[in-house]
Amino acid sequence: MQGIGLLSIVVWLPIAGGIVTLAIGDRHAAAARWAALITSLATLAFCVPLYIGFRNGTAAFQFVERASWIPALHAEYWLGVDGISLPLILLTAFVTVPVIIAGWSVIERRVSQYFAAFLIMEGLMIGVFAALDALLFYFFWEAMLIPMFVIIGVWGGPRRVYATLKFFLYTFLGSVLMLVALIYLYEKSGSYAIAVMQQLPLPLNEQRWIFLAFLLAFAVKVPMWPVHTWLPDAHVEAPTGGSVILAAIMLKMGGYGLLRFSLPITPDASRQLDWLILVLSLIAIIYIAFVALVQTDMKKLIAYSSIAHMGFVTLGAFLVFLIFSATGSLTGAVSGMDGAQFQMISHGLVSGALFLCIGVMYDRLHTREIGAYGGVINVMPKFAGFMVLFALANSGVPGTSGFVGEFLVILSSFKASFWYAVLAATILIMGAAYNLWLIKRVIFGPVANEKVAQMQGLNAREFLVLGVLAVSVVLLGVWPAPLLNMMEASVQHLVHQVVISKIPGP
Amino acid sequence: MITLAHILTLSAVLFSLSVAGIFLNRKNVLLLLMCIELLLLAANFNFIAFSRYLHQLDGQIFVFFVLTVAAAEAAIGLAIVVVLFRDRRTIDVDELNRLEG
Amino acid sequence: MNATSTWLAALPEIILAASACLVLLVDAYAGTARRTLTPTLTMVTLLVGVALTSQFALVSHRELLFAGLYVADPLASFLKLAGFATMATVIFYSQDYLDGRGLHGGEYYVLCLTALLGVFVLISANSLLTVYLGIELLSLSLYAMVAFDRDSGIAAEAAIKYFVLGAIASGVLLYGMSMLYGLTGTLDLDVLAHAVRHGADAGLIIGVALVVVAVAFKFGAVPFHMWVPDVYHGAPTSVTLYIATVSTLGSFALFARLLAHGLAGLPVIWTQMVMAVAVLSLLIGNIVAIAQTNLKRMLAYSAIANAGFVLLGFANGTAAGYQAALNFTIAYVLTTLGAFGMILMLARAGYEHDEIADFKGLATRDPLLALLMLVLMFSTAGVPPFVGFWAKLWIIQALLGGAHVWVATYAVVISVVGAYYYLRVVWYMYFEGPGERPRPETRARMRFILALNAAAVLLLGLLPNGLLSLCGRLIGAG
Amino acid sequence: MNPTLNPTLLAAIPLAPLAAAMLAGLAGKTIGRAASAAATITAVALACVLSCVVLWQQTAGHAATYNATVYTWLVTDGVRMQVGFLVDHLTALMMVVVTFVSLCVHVYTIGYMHDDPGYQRFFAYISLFTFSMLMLVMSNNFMQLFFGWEAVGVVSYLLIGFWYTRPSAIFANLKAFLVNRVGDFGFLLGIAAVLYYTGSLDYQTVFAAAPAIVAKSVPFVSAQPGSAITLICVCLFIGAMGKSAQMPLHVWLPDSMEGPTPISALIHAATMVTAGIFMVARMSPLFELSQTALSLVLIIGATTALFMGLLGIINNDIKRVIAYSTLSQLGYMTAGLGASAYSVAIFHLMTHAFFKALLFLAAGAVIIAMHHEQDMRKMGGLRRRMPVTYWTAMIGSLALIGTPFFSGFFSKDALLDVIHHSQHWGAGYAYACVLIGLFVTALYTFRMMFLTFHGEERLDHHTAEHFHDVGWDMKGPLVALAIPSLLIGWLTMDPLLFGGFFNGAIRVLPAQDMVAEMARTWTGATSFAFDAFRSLPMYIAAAGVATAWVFVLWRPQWGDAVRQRFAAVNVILDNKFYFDWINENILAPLARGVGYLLWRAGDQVIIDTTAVNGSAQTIGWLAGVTRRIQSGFLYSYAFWMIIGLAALLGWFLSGLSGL
Amino acid sequence: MTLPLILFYCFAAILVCAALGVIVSRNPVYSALSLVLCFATSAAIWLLLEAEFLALVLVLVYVGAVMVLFLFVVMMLDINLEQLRAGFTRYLWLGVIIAAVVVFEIVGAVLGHRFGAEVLRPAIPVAANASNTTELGALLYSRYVYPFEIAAMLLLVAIVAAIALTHRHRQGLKVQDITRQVAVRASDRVRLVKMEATRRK
Repeated sequence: MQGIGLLSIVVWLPIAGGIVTLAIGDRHAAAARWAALITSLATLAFCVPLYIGFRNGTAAFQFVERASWIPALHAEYWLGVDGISLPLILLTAFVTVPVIIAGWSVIERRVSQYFAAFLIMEGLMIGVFAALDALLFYFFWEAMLIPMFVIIGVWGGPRRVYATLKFFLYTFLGSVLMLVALIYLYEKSGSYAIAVMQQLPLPLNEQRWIFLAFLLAFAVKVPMWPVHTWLPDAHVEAPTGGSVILAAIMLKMGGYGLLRFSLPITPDASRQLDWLILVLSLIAIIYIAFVALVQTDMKKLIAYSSIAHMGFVTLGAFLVFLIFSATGSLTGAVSGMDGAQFQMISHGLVSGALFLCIGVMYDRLHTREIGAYGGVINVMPKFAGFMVLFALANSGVPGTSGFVGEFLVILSSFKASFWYAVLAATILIMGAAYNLWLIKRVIFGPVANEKVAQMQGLNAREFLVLGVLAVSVVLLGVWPAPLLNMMEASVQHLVHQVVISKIPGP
Repeated sequence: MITLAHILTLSAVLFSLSVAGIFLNRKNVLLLLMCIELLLLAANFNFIAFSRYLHQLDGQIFVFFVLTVAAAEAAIGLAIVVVLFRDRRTIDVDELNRLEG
Repeated sequence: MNATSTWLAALPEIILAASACLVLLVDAYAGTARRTLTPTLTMVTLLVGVALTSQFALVSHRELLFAGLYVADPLASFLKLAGFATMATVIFYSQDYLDGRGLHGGEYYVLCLTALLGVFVLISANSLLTVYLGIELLSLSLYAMVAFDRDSGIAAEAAIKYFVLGAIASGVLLYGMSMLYGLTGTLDLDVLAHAVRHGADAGLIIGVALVVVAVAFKFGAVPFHMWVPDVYHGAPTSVTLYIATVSTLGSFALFARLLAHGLAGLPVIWTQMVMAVAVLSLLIGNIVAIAQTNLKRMLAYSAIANAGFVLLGFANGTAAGYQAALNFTIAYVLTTLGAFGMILMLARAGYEHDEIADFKGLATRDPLLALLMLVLMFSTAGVPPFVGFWAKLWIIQALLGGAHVWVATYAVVISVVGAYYYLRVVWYMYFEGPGERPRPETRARMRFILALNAAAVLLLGLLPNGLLSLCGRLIGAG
Repeated sequence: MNPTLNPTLLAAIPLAPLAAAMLAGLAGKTIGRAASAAATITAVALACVLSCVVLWQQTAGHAATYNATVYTWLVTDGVRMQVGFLVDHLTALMMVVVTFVSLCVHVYTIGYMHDDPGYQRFFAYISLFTFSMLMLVMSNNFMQLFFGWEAVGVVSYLLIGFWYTRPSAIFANLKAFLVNRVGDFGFLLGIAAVLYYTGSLDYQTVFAAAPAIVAKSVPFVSAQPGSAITLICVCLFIGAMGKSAQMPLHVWLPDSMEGPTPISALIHAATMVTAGIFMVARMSPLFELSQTALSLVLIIGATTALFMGLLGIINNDIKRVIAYSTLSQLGYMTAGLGASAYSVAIFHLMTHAFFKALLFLAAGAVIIAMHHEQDMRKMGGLRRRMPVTYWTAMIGSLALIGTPFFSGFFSKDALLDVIHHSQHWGAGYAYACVLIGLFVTALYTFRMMFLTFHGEERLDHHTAEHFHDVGWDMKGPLVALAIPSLLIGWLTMDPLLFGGFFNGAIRVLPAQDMVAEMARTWTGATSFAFDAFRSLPMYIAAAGVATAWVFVLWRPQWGDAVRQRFAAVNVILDNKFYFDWINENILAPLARGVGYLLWRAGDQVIIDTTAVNGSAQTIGWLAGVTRRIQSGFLYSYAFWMIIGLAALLGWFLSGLSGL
Repeated sequence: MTLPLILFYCFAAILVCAALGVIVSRNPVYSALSLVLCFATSAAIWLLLEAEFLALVLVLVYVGAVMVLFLFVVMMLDINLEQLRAGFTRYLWLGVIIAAVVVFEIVGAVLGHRFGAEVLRPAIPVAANASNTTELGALLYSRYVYPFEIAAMLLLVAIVAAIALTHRHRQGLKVQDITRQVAVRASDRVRLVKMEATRRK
């Protein structure tokens, strides 16, 4: 290894910044805020060369850093990115900045701890996406729970303790089984390198168990029905920034895990059990959409919509086997996975933005009940514009990023089965229903009550945050090619990898 | 001829009796201490018997140390009982349940 | 092997025995100065012990001393150094606490030293007899220490329970040892290890089973764990800390010498037994801990659960398992030092600060302490990036290496249940308001050492290789 | 060599309105009202002129069909999703219609929205709409089609809810969007099917591959060969049903009248709602291959044509009457599509765009003059007060009912002809429907005209006092639209239908080509008009007008009598065939009910309370129970130790005896 | 049946009976005395097993010192004899079962065919002039010197512990103990009694 690589910087810089912020202490709140902002901006700045220097068209890992870490366990400090992980890293670095800004004046209690938690979490999350060593991956994956646990628990709502414990234990339970699977793989392969695990031949029954262990970990994180109930609670109770990170990044880890671990490491089990994922995904899409429809708490509504949208991610990722067996070729499978990937990024931006919007309203009225609002557009026209845009993006309107992923996944699912496509496409109706009904009740209409009438318009900071997100949502919607090009080679590689059986010959 | 089985059976009976005694006695801590002495005695029987049938003295050496330890143990045990009694005015096992759960 | 080197390898024990006498004498004649003099002297002797041991008594290979009753190997050297260091930390943490309760009698420190000597005897034991004497030296000292606070009603109760149960256990141990002795004709563990390869006869099974029971008792494994909660709870916190850390090192040594080494010829029997008690320990320890409101008691159940983990490592019956067990023990001792150190630091005269509720709002009252406690709690829960994670990871890895997939799965799932009660401490510190509780007044040096302690927990979590490979070398060499 | 179209010029057509929309929308407050209006109008005018140039180049200049990609949106899995233009006669015609109507509406808006605070926003929306609609019609692939399809839906959503403080408006726009989404649901599936069966989304490629699909079946749905093409067409048509408001997805259109009137003219009469018609015509190479789909189209269209017309008869809101009329006319077009007469449908689309926009704008003028009063019962005799509006509206009405020589006549009569001759299953029913529809059309149209402009004035005092006719900024567009409403049918019928205008754009199987059938007896537009006097339809329409006169002007009291006599029918009509009732009282509550059930029972009770909290509570309970083992009594501790010891011994000793 | 065996049976019977006496006797003094009997008979059996030195030590140390200490403590502590046996019989069956199970397991193993002691040679009497004490002493101070030292420390611990625990400076002084006053909890001082509300009739 020559010096510290870019990836190391984007992983450890925020963590170091977080520690500095923590050390500044709550008594110097302003300094802590600035330290946090500067750190997050610096991290984002370091992502720029990462983006520019990334070569499309190859599935190989880039910016690889490899150093000895735990020789005793044959685990290495091994970072690298490909087309699947880089977009998520960029997303993480990008979303953290608005989150920091959004908490600028809203958080008044234990300021430095708040910002430190977010920065540390940022570094750990980037670490999850950048790790090429399974142990390192797990290390970041679990460590990230701690700051989130604290964020929800300290700055959360009235039922925060319940929510944060549920969040922690749910995800913890899921991931420990993954740990067992990873160690099992290590015992078989003698290495914690993900690449080695991906090459390791495994009999089907072992694959099946490993797959299920992985699935539990990732399904909880995604979250897939029926292990999703932690999410609405966590979202409702979390502070705005926590919700944003939760929805925008943390859920993506589940999807990322499925792509990085489940599919390539246990391809045969994935093929055999893909029906399980597909059925659960479709249940998530339809069932959860209905549930989202009747929510009276805005955050819960968006939380449920997140589950439904993440259903598209899992659906798109696991269509490959059906397509392969139905058509005998992989045509279409790539676009399904592309769609899944794109959906992750897009959902990160859109749901993050929606949570920020709800945060903006919450800061003014201190309630998230839909019934308490109405006619917000009359007093906050700019805000209303943003909110409508994000709601439309969330319902997958073309021209916004929300469209691309859904479009690709639905197109791809048709290749697997007509009925899957039919069920998946119901998101068009249900998504519009819950999003726009929300808009109708909250944004449109006459001013509902005295409190709404006194809501202040967006301040510059809020406008900036929402504006940046709005621009990126639209930009990705009309110009998705760069992102897809970035993913293309890696996704191609993955799709071709997963249809090759790993069952050892007789 | 006293065989090994004789001694071992005897020690097993002693062992069981002391165990039963510890369980059955619910009133007096001192009796527990006595049962423990009985328990050690059972073990000592084994050592001595084996020592004899192995034709070596290591077992007896062991018993020697056990006796030493047992004496020390008795001293400390009794000291604790005294402390307990001073504190609670009772050594009733049934009343020693402030720590539970 | 010449005479000098014989003495040198046993230097730690000699230092301890000498310093116990020295402290006793000095204390007897020191008068009112004893309050500070005795603990300082004890600390000094411990540090001298560390210095001299590391200078003169380190061995690079296995050596037998005292007619084979005493073994000196790298593992022993390491454990003894760890013992010195642990006890020094314990004494450091306990000082103010003892002061506040009028427990600063020199006898206390003498007993601490003799207990450590017991641990050392165990560490270097190579004969059933030395094992037995080590256990007794350790236990007798501990019985007395538990009862040391004569004014506390519960301490005496804890002591008598500990004493009676401990005596039963040592009786059982003796009975088992007699069987082993009788059927193999030797007290020497080296010989025993080879002798028992004849196979599993009923007598050996009895012997092994009884020995396992006694060892399990020492570890506090279910169903021989009953003493643990009561003693942890009832004893003065400083003694609890001592039991949880120094004595745990002794337990590890006991297992390593007596079962892992001495009964290496009969692995099938005892590994299954140990596995059974380990599985039960994890279950009971983790579940009952949830119902606790007293932190010391909760940590006691946590100790039971953690003992389960260590035993799982041992039950694997492989070098990897023993390494994992050693690593887990070190990690556990390190973390537990901090946790009890925190209670000790926060305790005031007449106020134990051992209810979990006492920690409410600590994060607002004293952010640093809360952060340190958070680190310790998450480490014990086995969450990275703390040392506790690697400890558990290695145990699981050893289990999987030994093809115990289901046990491994069970262990991780049950540890999720366990995570709940560690989280509860964090919850009380961070999510609850402080209420009327004041900002704790603490000494800077205590904070510093505690911060170092937590930093070690973090650092060994970030860069665990040193500890892991050390454990590997120690067990590989032994 | 034929000249080719200039891509830059083509790109400028949609982009100019987009740029203007962004300017007016994002910087409207800064640049002010006048500048916003000027910018958008200029842009749309530019688009209109350029569209005319394109049409001229294609017709007069015989420019080749333009088909090229201008922007690659994304590439996935070898499928290139692109933005491209396919400009042939069909496209060019649609472009002209769209931009021309849009221009008129833009101009008209200056006056109509004069007092509205959302002036700039409105201009931004309608320019954005123009952009979206142009993207839709100019597309050369399905992706872009869907893109435009959804985009017009979104703008429509925004515009219906333009007056967002009105509860009825925001209800209507939600409804419109959702119903459209139901259509889009089918549409998207159709696109997916197209991609699946042809491997491409490009029109040319897809159409070329279409014949090959006929032999294919759909796995998991139907094993019959040919089901694939039917599936594609039916799915696509569901999309068209949503956008073009065919039963049962028509429910949103009447409610959409909550939007400002220019919108009703532009979006909900002239352009957006005809996107479905356009799309089916565009997809003619596919639809031609599926008899089943065509029959479906025919029947749905005819049904809509008749039954929606019926609703127009009883409504008193001037805009809603026109809205129902639009529904009905869309039904005519759809029926024409179903009869494989795509060109005729497009022809009617064009004429309808002009006269219906005219009618809406006229109605808008009336509404403005009446100070936003829309109830016809409160009007009457307005022809004296607003003569220009009256006469232009009269032209529109006559065109609508199909009076010979008016534009609507040519298209509608041609539709009747082709439906009459159609061989598709259900053609008989369709023909009956559209014939009765003629009567109904005439009846509601002239009921509206008579109520509004004839008879005695029923204005309330206040309105009468402050009544003022609209200015020329609004009258201008009326006149501008009246001219094509009058003439365009006569002018263009011949080239459009029989001159091979749509060659290449629309493909019809010879066996199904009813227009070719017509062509054999075709002698020219003028004679076609004169022929009408010798055929039934014209008298049916006349009867309708007469009926309207009887019931509105001559014997108004008869209306009540008829209503009482046919009370049951009246109730059904009053409730609009219960479609809304079903949606609002059955479907919507059902969806919410299912949501509640899944949430409360599924999520909360089964998953959360039982499984998650239940296991937590079980563990807690277990902890409470287990801790009691730690009873505090020494003997029980000893007991457990002994039990453990005995168990270990027993376990292994018994194992031994088995050895 | 040889004489030693007969003696063995006699002593064993006494031993078991005495052990039972330890457990069941109502009075701790009787228990202690029964224990003394146990030790005495054990010493006798040990003599039969040719462990003369240990037999003597047992009598000297145990009977002479330890049991005296026991009796001393029994006397010192003022124990209410009335209640001592309460609850004994209630759990008798359980105790009997436990004892029976343990005896069955161990004795079953000892008498079973796979005990493992078959390799042992039968006991041969030691030479008449051999001194058990000498031999033990020789071993103790050579080979077992290390345990011997540890035992010394053990006794030191016992001394220190016993003194530290039981030694009191001055009894009977009425000193205010602030620690305990502060540590006191409400539940120690005030007992809340729930009573039926009295109703006037």
